[in-house]
Amino acid sequence: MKKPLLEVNNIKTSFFSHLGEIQAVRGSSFILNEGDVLGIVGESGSGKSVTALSIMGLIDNPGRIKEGEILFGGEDLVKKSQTELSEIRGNEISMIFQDPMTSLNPVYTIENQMVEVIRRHNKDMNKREAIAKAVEMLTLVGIPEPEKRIKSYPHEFSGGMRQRVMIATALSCGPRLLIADEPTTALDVTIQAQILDLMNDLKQRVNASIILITHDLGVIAEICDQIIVMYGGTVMEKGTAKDIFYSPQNPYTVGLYQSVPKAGKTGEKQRLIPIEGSPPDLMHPPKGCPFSPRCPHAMKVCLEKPVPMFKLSETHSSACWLLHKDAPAVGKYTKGVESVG
Amino acid sequence: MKNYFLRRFIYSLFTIFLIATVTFFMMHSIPGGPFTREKPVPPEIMRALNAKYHLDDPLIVQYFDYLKGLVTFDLGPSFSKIGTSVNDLIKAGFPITAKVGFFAVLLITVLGVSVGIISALRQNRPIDYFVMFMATLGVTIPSFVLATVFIFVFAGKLGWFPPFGLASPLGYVGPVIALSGYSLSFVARLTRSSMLEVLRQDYIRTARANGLKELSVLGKHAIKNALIPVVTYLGPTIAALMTGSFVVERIFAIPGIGRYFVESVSNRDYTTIMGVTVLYAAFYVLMVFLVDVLYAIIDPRIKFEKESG
Amino acid sequence: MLDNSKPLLEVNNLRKYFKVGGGGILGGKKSWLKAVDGVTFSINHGETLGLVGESGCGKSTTGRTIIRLYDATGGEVNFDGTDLTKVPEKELMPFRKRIQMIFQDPYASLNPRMTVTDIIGEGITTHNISRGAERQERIFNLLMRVGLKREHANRYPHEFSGGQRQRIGIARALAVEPDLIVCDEPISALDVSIQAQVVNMLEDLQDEMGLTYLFIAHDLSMVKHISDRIGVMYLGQLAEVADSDELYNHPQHPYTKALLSAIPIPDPDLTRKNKRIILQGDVPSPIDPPPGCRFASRCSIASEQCRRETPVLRDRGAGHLVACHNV
Amino acid sequence: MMEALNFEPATAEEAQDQELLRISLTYWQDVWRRLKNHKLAMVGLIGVIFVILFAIFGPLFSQFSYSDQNLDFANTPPRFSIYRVADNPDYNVFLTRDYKLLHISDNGTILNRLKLDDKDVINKKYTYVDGDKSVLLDFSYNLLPGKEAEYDYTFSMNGAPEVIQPLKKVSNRLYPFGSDDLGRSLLVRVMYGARISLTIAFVASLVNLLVGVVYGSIAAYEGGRTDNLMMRFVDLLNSIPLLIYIILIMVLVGNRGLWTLTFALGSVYWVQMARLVRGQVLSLKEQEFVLAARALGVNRSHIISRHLVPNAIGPIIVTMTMMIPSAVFTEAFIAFIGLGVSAPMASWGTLANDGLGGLMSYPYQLFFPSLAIAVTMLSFNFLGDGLRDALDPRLRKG
Repeated sequence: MKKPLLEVNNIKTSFFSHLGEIQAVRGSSFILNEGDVLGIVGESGSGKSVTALSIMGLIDNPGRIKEGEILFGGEDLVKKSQTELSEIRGNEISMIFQDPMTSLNPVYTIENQMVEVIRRHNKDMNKREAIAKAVEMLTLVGIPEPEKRIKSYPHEFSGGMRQRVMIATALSCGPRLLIADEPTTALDVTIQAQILDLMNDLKQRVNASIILITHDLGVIAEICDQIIVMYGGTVMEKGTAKDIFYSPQNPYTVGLYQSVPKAGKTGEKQRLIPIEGSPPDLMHPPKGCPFSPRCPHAMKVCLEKPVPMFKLSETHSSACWLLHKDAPAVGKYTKGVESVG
Repeated sequence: MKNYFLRRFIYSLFTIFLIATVTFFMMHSIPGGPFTREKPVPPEIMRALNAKYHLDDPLIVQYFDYLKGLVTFDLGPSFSKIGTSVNDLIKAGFPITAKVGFFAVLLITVLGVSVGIISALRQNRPIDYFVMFMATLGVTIPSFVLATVFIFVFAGKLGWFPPFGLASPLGYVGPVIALSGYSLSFVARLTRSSMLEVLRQDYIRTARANGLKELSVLGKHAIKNALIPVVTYLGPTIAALMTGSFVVERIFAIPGIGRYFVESVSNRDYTTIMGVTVLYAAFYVLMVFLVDVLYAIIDPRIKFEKESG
Repeated sequence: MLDNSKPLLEVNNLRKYFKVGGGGILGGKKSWLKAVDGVTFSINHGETLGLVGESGCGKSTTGRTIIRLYDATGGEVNFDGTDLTKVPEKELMPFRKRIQMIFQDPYASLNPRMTVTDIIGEGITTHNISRGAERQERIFNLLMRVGLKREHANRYPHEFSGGQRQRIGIARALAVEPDLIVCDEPISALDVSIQAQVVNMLEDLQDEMGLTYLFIAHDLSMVKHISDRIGVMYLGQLAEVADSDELYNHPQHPYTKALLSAIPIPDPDLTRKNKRIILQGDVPSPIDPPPGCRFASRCSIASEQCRRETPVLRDRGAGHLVACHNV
Repeated sequence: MMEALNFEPATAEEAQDQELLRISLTYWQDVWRRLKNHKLAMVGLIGVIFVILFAIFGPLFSQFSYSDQNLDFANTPPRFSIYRVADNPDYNVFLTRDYKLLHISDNGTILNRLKLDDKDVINKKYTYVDGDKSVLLDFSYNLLPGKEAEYDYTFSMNGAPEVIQPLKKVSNRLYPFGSDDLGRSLLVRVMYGARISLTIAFVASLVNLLVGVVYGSIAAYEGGRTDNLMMRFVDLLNSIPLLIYIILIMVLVGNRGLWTLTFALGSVYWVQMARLVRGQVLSLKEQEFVLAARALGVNRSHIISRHLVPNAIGPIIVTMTMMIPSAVFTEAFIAFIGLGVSAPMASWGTLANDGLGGLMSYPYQLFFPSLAIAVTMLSFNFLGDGLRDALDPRLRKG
């Protein structure tokens, strides 16, 4: 039995603008076990990035975590001060971001930026040791001639190389958790393949759990063991990769899957099945299930009442009223047990 | 990189040359000579004067003489102060102007930048509102008003400072405040908005995500980037402080170069006007050049972009 | 009437270079960015040709040069028998009506100061198609055709979601009843679930109106879905052109193979079994590229010849064109 | 606690109801709404309107013109300390700093000046007469060593008891801002100064706008070599101290008229506008909506008037609102070093310059023109800041 490393319980994060409250995350809960790779998939505005930033304690003004707890190694990160969090960030939990072109400080060399992070969390290390560590990390992520390239400025690297530098920095203090927020979205397909390859490789070699956030079902299928599907600031479905891809139990997951072309199949042209409508406005989220206005199976209850999670198996649960024991049977949707969290 | 600076430097020299040329021909296209006075001067004296100052040579000859003078740093004799050369005037006035200007620059950079940063870090709190209010006042009050109010209140009514001259160190306070008021406020506003912009950048979030201490996030990662636009502004400002000195030097009766310039304008002392103009322009161009160099040092992307793009 | 026996569009050795660097009195040396460097393909009536490649490969520049947003540096663009690169600007109007474009960024492609009516109606007015109430009715019809409502006509772009904006952009292009539409990454800025809406709509419109598409994208799986034939571009040149299924099942150019294998498949078992070709390094700069095959620096089967000679696109049977010395 | 759950299928309308439509506002409605919420900007807007009304209509309500002088009433301050030297009928006097004695009505109107009849300089005793009345001023107390009296002056009329305390302070009815050394109404001169200063500022800014927009858009639209050459020239202008060049132009032209100044200001400050417009046009030109219009064959003038200008207008307006005060500023600066419009015309700068000489004795002569400049600067700056926020495209996505 794996031990849980991170437990997110009913997190609600909002941003307050002069126009009103934008409820970016409206109650998201999940557990990440040690050594697991968890994928969070969702479209823009689903709350996946905000969930990650909430874990990091990086929600800037005018946003804040309204309620919920984030237990990391048994301690609630929500209750910690920024100073306490800064000891954890980059050290025990690291994060890499979507756009490698803007995520490195343009006016300092790679060496300067990496050494600063390494020495921040390894106070007994002198500068030479820190440089050696940085070079070692750059070698690990496949930067050619790391001793030479470490003296470069970010703009002298390509996008793929910068993302490698970001990964090297994030891993340099041996974190227990790495959060990767759309790490390949800004990159070209062949470069994305390089980075995914690298991450798959690191998964074996580095002793860290990973949360991978992406909108690309293909990316998530490739790397993740556990998957969370988010929509409109809430978790719609969670389960293993097999659960989600082979027996999805939420109309949104099904819809998402049906809207992407199956590149493997050939012959007769297959029509895509899109999800009609647009994502919800998080300033005025729907009362019930966030997906109900676009759902082909929407029932009156879906529009009225927020959906609880229905447990289908040890690993698989989904938030959909169709899974309620009294709901009419539709398609392949089975019945689950209403559960908390 | 060296290539780039060299190119910029040559370009600066070329600019100074153009300015000198334009100034020369502007001054020589004014109807009436420098010795045209309300009282007519006898023709023979006029001829003698013109011959003495080579004003009877063809214009093109005068122009080359003038250029030769520029290259050898000889700006010729003053037309209104008989017996003194423009060089003498500059030697007498420039150090005084430069000294006041230096203190003003010091005040602007140290106070303006730090106040701007504090204001950005305390955005929408009382101290921010206060700083921004003062800064807005600062950019709206002309230096002569600031100077006269200073003299009226602090020198006149309260008697804390000497109203005129630079005899005592306290005498510098008024001129420096009057001179730097506008730029100080401008730099504070600029630093604040630039800092706020930088704080929104992804690399600041990265620095925080890496657990860096807030002191390092702000003091190292944010400030250096935030200062880039401030540095760009400072070059022309430093030069502009010299031109701003016309008024301040007049009000505080400081015998600096600005006062000579104003006097030479009213006396139609053409050589002095030309000399001081070219000096100002050269100084200005030099400052812009230095800022370019500093800019490239702070921001490594610059030489890259300028070289390749 | 259209002559259906010949291709609607034939692009012949098209080149578009941009000057970079230099300039000024003391400027540095000039160089050329060869965005499109000898591209040849044709599109038949009612067909969809997909053009794929990574950023900077020149696919968008190709599209824009075809519709004369850029003037070609060399080569021909034969549209229904006329070489558009030779047509003087003043005489382009009839072609502006027949070739339209759909753009990538739903936020930047609509003028924020104009209402939906103004945006869609601009082409109708410019080409004197109809005016007054008839024009308004036409706009309403177009709106409904792209899945929007009459009430939307007087709204401004910022009041719409990304997907809705893209529909307005499509309605604008359709307003002048074009034959050929250049779709420049029309879905890459949209969410996954919205992408399918737009793609389906484009397919329906093609069936109803007999449109011909040049579909430019970097997402091979979507391009494969919508296209009859696909051209793969690399650094300003075409590497391979073939029927979509043929290209997908039997890729020949090493770059196409790598590109195909790089697509993550939304199927955990399949994607993990998939043996992936990882290309080393990055795409080289298109500024003053070296002679020879552009792909040689990253190619696993590159030979001496590849570094010397630029390979030409040759037919390897059944219209499968490959530009490679070694296959 | 368990309520019944309704598992009937929802109708399409019910699902639709969940989607809210956003409020429809045009661009300018939206800008105006933002601007209204910006308190300082509204203060600025009111200030700007006030200053303009003050300049246009102010002089109409005055009995004086800007050049009417009355040397008898020179250098009167905006507020008087009046002494009542006779009770029946009321007779109030005010003593100016240059020892003119003025007869003031109870509510602050200057009635006439008393003639100085006898001047005993040694004993500091002056005698003033007004018809049959004569007033004796004794200010010898001023000279006493270790002066103990709490007053400086005594007045006595026709030998009546001395008056030592001022009756009260009243505002100058005739010259609300006081009068200058030639006895001209400072209020009227500040109003006329507003006309001159604002005319110079508006016209110069308009010239700058026009030249800048034309120059910048041509450079951007033509591109290539033309653009390069044009921008080199702008760079060159930008690398010289422009204030000095304005001064040189003023010296060169010689004539210190309104239009000379406008010309001088307009000839050099368009550089900033040209750069801004060029940058705007360059970026807009590559925006997809402009490409779309070009692909539709929309002609050049329509592209400029319907696509480029409406989208570039925001930053242009902001720059314009900032340009006007800086022109006021520069004009004041030039006037202050003696190159402003020539007398009897006066701009705020020349008024301030005139007031400088008597700073210690007549501070109000500097104060009012300076105040006018500061209020104008402040109003335009507040308005400009607010407009910048209101027009900021970054705040308007989605």
